[in-house]
Amino acid sequence: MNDASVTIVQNTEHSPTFRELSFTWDASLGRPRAGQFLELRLPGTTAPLLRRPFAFSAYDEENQTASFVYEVRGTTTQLLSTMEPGMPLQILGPLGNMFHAKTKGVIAVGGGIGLGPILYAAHQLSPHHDLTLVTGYRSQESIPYSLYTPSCPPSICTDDGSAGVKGNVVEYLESLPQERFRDTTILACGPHPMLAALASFSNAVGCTCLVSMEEMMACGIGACMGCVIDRTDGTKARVCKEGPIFNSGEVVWT
Amino acid sequence: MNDASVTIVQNTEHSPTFRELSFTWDASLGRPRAGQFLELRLPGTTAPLLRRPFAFSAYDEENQTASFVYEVRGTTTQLLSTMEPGMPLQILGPLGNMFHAKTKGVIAVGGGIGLGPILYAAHQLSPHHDLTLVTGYRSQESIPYSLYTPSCPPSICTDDGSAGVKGNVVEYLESLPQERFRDTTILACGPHPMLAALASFSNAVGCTCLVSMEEMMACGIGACMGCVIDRTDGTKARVCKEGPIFNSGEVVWT
Amino acid sequence: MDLRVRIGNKHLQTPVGVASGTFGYGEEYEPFLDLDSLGAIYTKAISLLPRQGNPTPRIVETPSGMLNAIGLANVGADAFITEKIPYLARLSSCAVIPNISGKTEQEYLDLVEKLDPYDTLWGYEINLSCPNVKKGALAFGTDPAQVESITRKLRDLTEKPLIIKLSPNVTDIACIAQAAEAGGADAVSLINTLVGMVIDTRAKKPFLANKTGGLSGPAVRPIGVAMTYKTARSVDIPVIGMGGITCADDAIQYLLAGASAIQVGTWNFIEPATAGEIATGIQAYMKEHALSTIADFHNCID
Amino acid sequence: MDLRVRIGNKHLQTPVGVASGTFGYGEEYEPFLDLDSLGAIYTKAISLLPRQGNPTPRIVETPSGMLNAIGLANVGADAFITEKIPYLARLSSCAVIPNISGKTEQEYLDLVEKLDPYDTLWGYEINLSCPNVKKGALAFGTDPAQVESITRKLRDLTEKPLIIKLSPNVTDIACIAQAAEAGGADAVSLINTLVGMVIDTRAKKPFLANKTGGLSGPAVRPIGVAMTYKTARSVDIPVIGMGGITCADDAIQYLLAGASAIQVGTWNFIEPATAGEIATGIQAYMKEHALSTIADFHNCID
Ligand SMILES: Cc1cc2nc3c(=O)[nH]c(=O)nc-3n(C[C@H](O)[C@H](O)[C@H](O)COP(=O)(O)OP(=O)(O)OC[C@H]3O[C@@H](n4cnc5c(N)ncnc54)[C@H](O)[C@@H]3O)c2cc1C
Ligand SMILES: Cc1cc2nc3c(=O)[nH]c(=O)nc-3n(C[C@H](O)[C@H](O)[C@H](O)COP(=O)(O)OP(=O)(O)OC[C@H]3O[C@@H](n4cnc5c(N)ncnc54)[C@H](O)[C@@H]3O)c2cc1C
Ligand SMILES: Cc1cc2nc3c(=O)[nH]c(=O)nc-3n(C[C@H](O)[C@H](O)[C@H](O)COP(=O)(O)O)c2cc1C
Ligand SMILES: Cc1cc2nc3c(=O)[nH]c(=O)nc-3n(C[C@H](O)[C@H](O)[C@H](O)COP(=O)(O)O)c2cc1C
Ligand code: FES
Ligand code: FES
Repeated sequence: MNDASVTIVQNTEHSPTFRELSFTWDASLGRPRAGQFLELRLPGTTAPLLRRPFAFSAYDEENQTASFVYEVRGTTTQLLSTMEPGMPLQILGPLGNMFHAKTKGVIAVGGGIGLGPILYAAHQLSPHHDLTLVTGYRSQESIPYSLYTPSCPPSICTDDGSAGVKGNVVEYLESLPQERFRDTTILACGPHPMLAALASFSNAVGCTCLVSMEEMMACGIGACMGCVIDRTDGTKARVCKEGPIFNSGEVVWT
Repeated sequence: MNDASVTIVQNTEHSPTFRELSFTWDASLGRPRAGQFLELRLPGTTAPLLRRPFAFSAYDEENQTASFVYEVRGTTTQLLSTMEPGMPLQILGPLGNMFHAKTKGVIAVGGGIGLGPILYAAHQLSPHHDLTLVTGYRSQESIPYSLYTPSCPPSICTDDGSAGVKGNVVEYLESLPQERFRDTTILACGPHPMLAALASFSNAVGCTCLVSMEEMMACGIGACMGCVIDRTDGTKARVCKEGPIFNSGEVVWT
Repeated sequence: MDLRVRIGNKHLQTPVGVASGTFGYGEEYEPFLDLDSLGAIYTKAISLLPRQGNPTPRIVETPSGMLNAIGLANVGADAFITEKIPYLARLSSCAVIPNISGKTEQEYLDLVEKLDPYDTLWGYEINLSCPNVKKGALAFGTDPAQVESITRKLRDLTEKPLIIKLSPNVTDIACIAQAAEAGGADAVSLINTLVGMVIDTRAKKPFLANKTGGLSGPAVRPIGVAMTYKTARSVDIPVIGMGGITCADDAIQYLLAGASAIQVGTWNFIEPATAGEIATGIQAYMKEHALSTIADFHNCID
Repeated sequence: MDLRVRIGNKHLQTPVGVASGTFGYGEEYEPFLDLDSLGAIYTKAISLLPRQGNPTPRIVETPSGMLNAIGLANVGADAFITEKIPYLARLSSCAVIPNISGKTEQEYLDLVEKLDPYDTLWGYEINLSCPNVKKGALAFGTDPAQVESITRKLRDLTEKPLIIKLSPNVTDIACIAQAAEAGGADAVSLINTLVGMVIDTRAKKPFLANKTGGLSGPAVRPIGVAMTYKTARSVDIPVIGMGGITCADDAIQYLLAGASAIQVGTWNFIEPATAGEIATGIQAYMKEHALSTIADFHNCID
């Protein structure tokens, strides 16, 4: 875990919804793993005040760069989208735990801005696992085709059917044969309702499901107790420290 | 007076101290005059909150651009110095009154970040007046030579004598022959002590002295009563509205 | 859809006003918005005699906020009557509400008596809460008994809407609001500025000549919303909310918290056109959320 | 040059501490700074029994600030003793100061009695001012008589330094500080958070599950400095100032305002190394301005 000033290398629009930011990442800062995140801050202002968490979408060891995928939603991402290569960013990371799979099969499911860490996980696991990448979008125009790599071809779902399969990612999984979930782990990142649906789906088909949870964070390092979720054993867990990756069975879905 | 979004055209370092920002300035926004200022805001944040006043240093009617000269001092100017051409700025202006001279002779005196409006005044008045441009600096290295134009060659003073005449601008004026001040107006912008010294100097030599005053501003348009100075007649005047240019004789110098 | 707000025996055409001390007497903002589109202009504080106000620096920026110690600099009641009322009289649909500031109880009474004959003036906002005037209104504004008593005396002097403006520098603002209500106020407005200080460490002295100033701007918005929420649940008269409003969404936070009207203050300095745009934003929100009156905002949050 | 600060019968090695609730029990910050370089760690609030705290969302950002409604989530006194004290005992020069939080007067007394035998604990910060606990400490913190009474009872239980932490949500914080002094407190610390609220206009409900939260961060700094200034002029015991400190210059504002020590709170979340750097900045300032003790800061501004 490190607190570093890094430099923007690229700030690319891949679709009207998705942008990707690449920045210098010195090896000494620690190797970021799929599922881990960083806490980003724009220098020079106190508004936005809090750092914002973004999950790594890639790490290029050779060129010493790392990336995340983002969507412009509010104050930080709005300002971020105007920033140019060469400008500095404050980054704290890598933070949190990571995706992993002990099974032969892996189904990596990304919805919305959950795309980044899922791409990274798919990229890392595809050589060693029987991997299916499933990504869901509202409609065709938001799809960031240029973020995909030939080594991990995606199944694409759109709500309106304008590209790929019509329907959401859960409906897509339901359409797969039951055998596909044998000796398989589902890895998922996306909106809360999607994760909740995947939790009950995986429960039904009897496979492990790891979800990346999202909560408002102040510190990102486990100190403020701001980002907790309820666990089925009655305790609370910090998304930034015990997570962000949880077994879907240990999360209380509300 | 207008509230407009303009685009940065150039953001140039002229010396370690002085930078110049040029931006689009549509003629419909009103022709900025020497001595007038604008209120600048960086979009997307509330910290810095208040707009900051900057005096116009140039207006290029043909290319529809305007400029000011600035020094990195605090929050706004720090962020400004990292901004690139193409980025947007919020600008309110032109605001305030302007430099003028009814005399044949004009001595334009700039100290520190008072340079911008003085360059503009000198540039505008030199064709019609017998003009001397005097600018003061701490030492040689801060001098932004590339801001000067051949049509208005400056007399340069430095505190340490590393360039031009050793001493401050007031000492320089004191060294000039008394006749130079006959039928002459001094126009000045710079630190408060410099203006105060010029006020008593001009009083002594009996010529008019117009000074550009600086106060903290909230609104810049005369509404908040934040930027007042004391006048010798016992009233207060708003720097943003009745000023920023005042006859040095009407100002209470403290 | 009805944007009108009833206060006492009158209506404001929209809930959107501009806060005292941040809008002068209106003239300066004419280039930026149609003043007659506003619900109300709350004027700079008016005192019986003209006041020069505090020495400079009167203003300093703070994180997402500012301190001011203008010191109620104003033209005084006579000049207000001769110079400002004629200008403001040209407004047809926007309510002109003088902000009344005294050093003594008597001064408040004298001011209302003096201004009451002028029909152009829609009502009064009684500033019991300016933290910058020495020996000033601070005492009134923090003591419920005094607030009730002065409100009652003012009530006897005028039939026009009487709005008591409350200080946030108190343990329990709702209890002060109840005192104003008991005294016969038609509405309360809140919040005025919070006492703050910035020290210039290089000069080793307070940055403001007055030492302390009043904090306003986006920084205080969560405080204003919380106090509005608490106050609106404690009185039956309308609450006029303010503090850090920069856009329609901020204004809507106040309306949902229980405010019947709002005021834009510091943000007038940053984006002078804003106050003219907020009513449209509120209307769009009402349409989207199927609200038909301002009162409908008050049923959303318990 | 002497950076030490005397509080009661003990010294802090530097004026720079980290504020309760923003630094956990220290572990999380070890990668970023040398904990033993700090003057003091004020722990997350400790209650008699473990507390889960409030539901999420517990946090929301505001302009240059944040609201929190953690709800005093903490491990409880027993786990603090068995799990946290052994870790904190490894610190040699940094004072470990538990922040004591009760729901009733008795709970405060029980807590201090229970913790007093542990030599590792330097003293106590008594949190009379958390605005997020229902039926909680708010009542104590705003009533001078109760503050004096509980302070006196705590005073009888311990010889260690007793620091009373004050709420800013009061009309006159100096008068509460005087009550703490009268009750035998060795110092007062201020400010805790201000009550604030953010409303999610899309969902038409308060953003925090707890509805209101406590405002902290740079936004409140001018309020903290003003209250420190006022309080330091009203009591003879040391004042520990906080609220929005982000750097040495901010800390120096508090020292010049009259604080003898300071705490870094919210900014620990933004730049976790900051608290470790401020003492150096204070030293540089003292050198430049020829100050030789922290008390020298208090002679600069009247
Ligand atoms: C572990 C983790 C990993 C993440 N990874 C990514 C990633 O890879 N890419 C990505 O794009 N995002 C990611 N996020 C989310 C990301 O942190 C947010 O998208 C980001 O905070 C947006 O920040 P912002 O400042 O632009 O928007 P904000 O201004 O913080 O707004 C964000 C959202 O919250 C809502 N909101 C904010 N304030 C309020 C309010 N006062 N009332 C109501 N609603 C409000 C807004 O509507 C908006 O949709 C991740 C989050 C977590 C916890
Ligand atoms: C009419 C007018 C015209 C101007 N024209 C120009 C111009 O052409 N070029 C130019 O560079 N500037 C000009 N200025 C000044 C310019 O507005 C300031 O330099 C600018 O505000 C600096 O802004 P900033 O946000 O970078 O610094 P700020 O953060 O505002 O700091 C500015 C200065 O104030 C001091 N300061 C700020 N806050 C505090 C505090 N809390 N305590 C103690 N000191 C503090 C700082 O030390 C610093 O030196 C003009 C001012 C006026 C009134
Ligand atoms: C420069 C300035 C001057 C003010 N003058 C007055 C005043 O004369 N009377 C008054 O009641 N409030 C005055 N206020 C307070 C505002 O009317 C308002 O209550 C406060 O600023 C909070 O709103 P805001 O955060 O939107 O600015 C003043 C505020 C500012 C910033
Ligand atoms: C997330 C969070 C949790 C806090 N928890 C406590 C607490 O348990 N006890 C307490 O006395 N103060 C608590 N505080 C208040 C801080 O100690 C401090 O008084 C306040 O945040 C102001 O300082 P700042 O602006 O530097 O954060 C908490 C503050 C925050 C932000
Ligand atoms: S964000 Fe602070 S504990 Fe997780
Ligand atoms: S800055 Fe507001 S009156 Fe001049």
